[in-house]
Amino acid sequence: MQKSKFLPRGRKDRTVVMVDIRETKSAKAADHFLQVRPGKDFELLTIMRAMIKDQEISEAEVAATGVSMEVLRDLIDQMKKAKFGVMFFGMGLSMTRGKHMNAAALLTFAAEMNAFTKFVAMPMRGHGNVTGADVIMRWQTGYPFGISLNRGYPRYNPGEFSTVDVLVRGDTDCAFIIGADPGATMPKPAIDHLAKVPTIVLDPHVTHTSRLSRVHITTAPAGIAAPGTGYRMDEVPMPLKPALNSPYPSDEEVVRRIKEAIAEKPDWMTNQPQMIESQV
Amino acid sequence: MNAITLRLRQEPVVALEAEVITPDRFAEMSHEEICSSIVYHGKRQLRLDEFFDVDGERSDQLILHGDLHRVRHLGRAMTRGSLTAHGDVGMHLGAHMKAGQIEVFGNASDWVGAEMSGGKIHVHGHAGQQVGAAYRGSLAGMKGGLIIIDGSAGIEVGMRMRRGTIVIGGPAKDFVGLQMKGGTIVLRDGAEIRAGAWMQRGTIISLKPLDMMPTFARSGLQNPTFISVYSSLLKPHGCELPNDAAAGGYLRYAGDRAVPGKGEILVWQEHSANEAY
Amino acid sequence: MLRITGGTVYDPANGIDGEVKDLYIADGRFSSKFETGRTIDATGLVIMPGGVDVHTHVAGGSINFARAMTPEDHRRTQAFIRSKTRRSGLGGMAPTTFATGYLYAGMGWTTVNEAAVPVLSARHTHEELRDIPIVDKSSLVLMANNEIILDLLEEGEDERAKHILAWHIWAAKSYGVKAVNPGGVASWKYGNDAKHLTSKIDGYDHVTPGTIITKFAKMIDELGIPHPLHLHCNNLGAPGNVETTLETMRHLEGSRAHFAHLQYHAYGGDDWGNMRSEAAQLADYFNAHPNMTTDAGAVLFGDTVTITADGPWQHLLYKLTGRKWGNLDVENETGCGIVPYTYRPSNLVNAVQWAVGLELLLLINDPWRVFLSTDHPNGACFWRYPEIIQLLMCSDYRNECMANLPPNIKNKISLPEIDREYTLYEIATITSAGPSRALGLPQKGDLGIGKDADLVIYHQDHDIARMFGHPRYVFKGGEIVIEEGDIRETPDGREYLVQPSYDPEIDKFLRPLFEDRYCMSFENYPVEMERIERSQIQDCVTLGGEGE
Amino acid sequence: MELKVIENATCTFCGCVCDDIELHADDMRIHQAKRACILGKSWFLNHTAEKKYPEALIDGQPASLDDAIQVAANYLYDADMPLVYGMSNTTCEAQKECVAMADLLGALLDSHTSL
Repeated sequence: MQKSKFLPRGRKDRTVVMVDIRETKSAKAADHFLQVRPGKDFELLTIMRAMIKDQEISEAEVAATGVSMEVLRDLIDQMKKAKFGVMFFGMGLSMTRGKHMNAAALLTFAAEMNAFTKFVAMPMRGHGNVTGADVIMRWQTGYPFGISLNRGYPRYNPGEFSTVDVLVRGDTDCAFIIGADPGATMPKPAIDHLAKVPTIVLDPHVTHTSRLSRVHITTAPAGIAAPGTGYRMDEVPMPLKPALNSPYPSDEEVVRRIKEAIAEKPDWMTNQPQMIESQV
Repeated sequence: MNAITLRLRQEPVVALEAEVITPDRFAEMSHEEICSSIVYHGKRQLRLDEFFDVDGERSDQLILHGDLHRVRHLGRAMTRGSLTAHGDVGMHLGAHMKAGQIEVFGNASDWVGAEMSGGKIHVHGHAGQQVGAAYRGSLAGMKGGLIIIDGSAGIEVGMRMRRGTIVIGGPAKDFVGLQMKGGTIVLRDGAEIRAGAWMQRGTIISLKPLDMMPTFARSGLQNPTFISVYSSLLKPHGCELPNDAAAGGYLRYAGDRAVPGKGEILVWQEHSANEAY
Repeated sequence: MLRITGGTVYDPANGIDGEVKDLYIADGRFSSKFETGRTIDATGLVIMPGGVDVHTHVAGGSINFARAMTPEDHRRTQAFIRSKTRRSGLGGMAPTTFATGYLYAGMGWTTVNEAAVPVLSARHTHEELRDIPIVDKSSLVLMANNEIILDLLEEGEDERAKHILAWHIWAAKSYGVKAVNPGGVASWKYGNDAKHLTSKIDGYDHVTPGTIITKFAKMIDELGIPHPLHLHCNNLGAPGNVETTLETMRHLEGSRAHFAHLQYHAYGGDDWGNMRSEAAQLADYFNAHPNMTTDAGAVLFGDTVTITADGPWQHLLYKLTGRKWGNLDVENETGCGIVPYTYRPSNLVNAVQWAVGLELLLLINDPWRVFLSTDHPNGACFWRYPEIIQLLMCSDYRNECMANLPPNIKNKISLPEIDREYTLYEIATITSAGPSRALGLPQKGDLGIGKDADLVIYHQDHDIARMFGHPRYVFKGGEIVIEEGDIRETPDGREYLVQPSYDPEIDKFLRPLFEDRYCMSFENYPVEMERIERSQIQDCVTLGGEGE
Repeated sequence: MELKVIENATCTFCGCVCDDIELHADDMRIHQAKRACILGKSWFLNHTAEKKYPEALIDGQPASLDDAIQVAANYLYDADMPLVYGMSNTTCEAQKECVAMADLLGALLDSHTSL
């Protein structure tokens, strides 16, 4: 682990507190472990927000989260004393009941901790280069995900344009899937709709989604046989250095060729102004 | 002025964006102009009469028939007249509405009356998520007007609302009044968890017991006078609030202390059930 | 080949002030000859070199974070609809990359300088710059809070620090060096700030903001970087900070320096209640010291989003506004704060800020040393430049706007006493010729033979904001890109870089320090040259008597 | 077969994107992924340069890449509301092509983030 003039002893100068619903291997690697009751993340974080503002919360209410008042007070004290705190959070927080609000609770808490010391928060992104997708969509469309381009410009509304919702409602009539296997992970009604409409899959393997698709194209695995860039979860881009030469084309090449094949067809959006002053 | 009637003839396969269907627009349009106005079926621009049979012209009274659950943005930003739908309607019903009336004999999808500032929406069936809410990133949701949902509602009812009233007849899901800044939400059949989370101001009145956030402080049973004022205001819309001190009172919760906020949640409590608390 | 005839030309680089003159273009440059080709009749129209923005934030981690934070603004702003040959985009406070190119070109700007790039996100920034069409680009790397360099300065290893600095400039594929709140951003990593030139910096005993500033200016001059130290002073935005700014200027005597967004550094008073303009005092000093250039960082009333590497300031702003706050930390190098903000004429502080930006532009008497900027998007969005031009050119309009300010602003600003009105020649200087010279880009902002054929043709219009907001034609590299509001072509712009020389052995010194501190591989840290599309390396310069 | 060594290779299995991996590979497979964690090792070692699958499948049947590209383009073009989804396990360069394609198509565009 990195050493520096502020933390000359590396890991020894750092304190790791793990908060989870069960004691995992990661918990054993941490200095402290807090077991929170499942589904109580939002309440715990909201209590902590209140406590750093010296608001009174009853011990019983705190205990209902699975963490005692004493432990929580001690944690907050330690956090306030830290020189530089980081809150990492994962899908256990953002994909359980409360979803984006659980993440919002943590981000708000991190922001408010700056009244005492320096704190930042960072999502532990899974799925390889999902951060890259996020970053690129933001600079090219203004929005990170959940985008519709059907009016010729980007619009954003998670819940309306996010994939699971779109599939469950049956609001798409053709799906192009790349670098993901929703056929293995999404709820059944979503998968059923993928099977119903023409689905196109680009993947290095024939996946669950490939099996229910009309078109599967095998591509070279990114970073192993296809070069390019991948973003780290803190939004630092890294060069990819493939070790193998794939017999398959890269995703980049295949998507470009599909895009070019579409561009050869007549445009259906005609008589559009160059710009509109107010959006829908 | 005769009403304009639109009957859905061709069901959309994907979402049909029809923000043109508002009293404001149609009030000035001839029959042909209405028929040829543009709707968006997914990425394609089509004439409205590819989906609807249109009867009438130049009226700000609109009557819609059919299964409109994929038809979005009905009554968007309307400022006058009325829109009545017989059948389910899609997302964004009456979003940004300023005045006029919307009535739906059926269910509505998400974002009913989102960021509206005036007028009245009455959904006789159920509503989806984010009734009267703010869109993502906006600082304020509903800023005025009245929304009545007879049936149930999804999560985040009245999220970041600033003024106005929302009445939910059936049970509401999580996060009612999330980050609320003002206005009133009446829950006639209670809600699931986290009602009032992070609220700054405003009032949530529940006629059923609520699973409270830990960051609200409870004070005693009260019968505030404004309840009867509210009740008489809502009575013409078919909603009455109990305010008989002999029958019971309202448990008052103040919060959310995480903010810290000055919102209040009033939970009706009949005297007979009092021992439970 | 192309010929533009009959236009009234304002070309300060060649001293041409409103002469009717024909221009010839061949192979993307101005030419002395014209044989065959299209002729554009510009009779009655005004011709200027294409605008050059010396200080803007259009690409990279921080503006991209601002985009994520402001969906409510994207929804209400103008939307560019995609065509078969052109990508869609959204304007507003933090425009998308494609829209950034359309909007800059749309008002006749053809070169932009992205003013704040941490080395760690340089690769990202270049990817975004590549997606900004039409305009040419350059970027400045943030260095004045870099731990490794500060450590060397602490130990008095100035010569080695200079090599390390040069190494980083090249690693970031940058065009120059930006210093933001020197020492203060480093302290902010631990929640502190460095407000004065003598402030203590967390973790250092000897180095102060003052030493960082002087040493950086000297190193940059010695390396011969075409653009001088680009400095965001300490104590930004705070009442009374003019003292810090003047002290900083005194530290820099004998060096070149560019003072970024000077408006934010020109306040008197000691709290928000008695904050006043000290633009006149600052302009007096500035006028007497030709070693410096500056950009205004002017403020316009309305909504925007503020983004700066000045993390401590942004935390204060968040506490003042109670609105959204985003904060980024970049390991070992810098950080960034993001706060959406509305400047209101009824707010006394905002009103003073509005006046200070204009006062600086009007009281600094040499238009070759003060440039038009809003520190986009901090003071206002860049696409509102035409409004500022109108404020500079029409004192009547200025007076009209001043009528909306709170009455108690009297004695806090000097704007009401200023009746100077900019001429078109001076506007061409502060928007193009001047910033080109300050950036060390002699091929820009100049309609002379052999220079890049970037120019803009305006209608004569008494409505100045309309005139500058809606050019008749915009040419980039000799190609018509905008014609009467229509985007004609969206060519890819160039990117300017510098390659200062450094001891190749410095790698060996740097590697272990880097590996101790950073969580990425030393080899993967520098941006690969092949990632920069259409790169152009500008030569370093030798400064009179100061070069090595 | 000769082993080649790739220094400072980047692992894209998870969001940490470690870039200090030393890969030892021959023409067909990666034999060693030094400094990779247990997840990274299996990520590197489970991919090969073999031609395990047909280059494309149309309706489950092996097809040529050219045909598959054309059929995919037809489906996407003909759809009223196409969806472009995923973009996790792929490069930024491919992601940019996806966004450009979605822009051209007037499509819905979404990533794993929305889950």
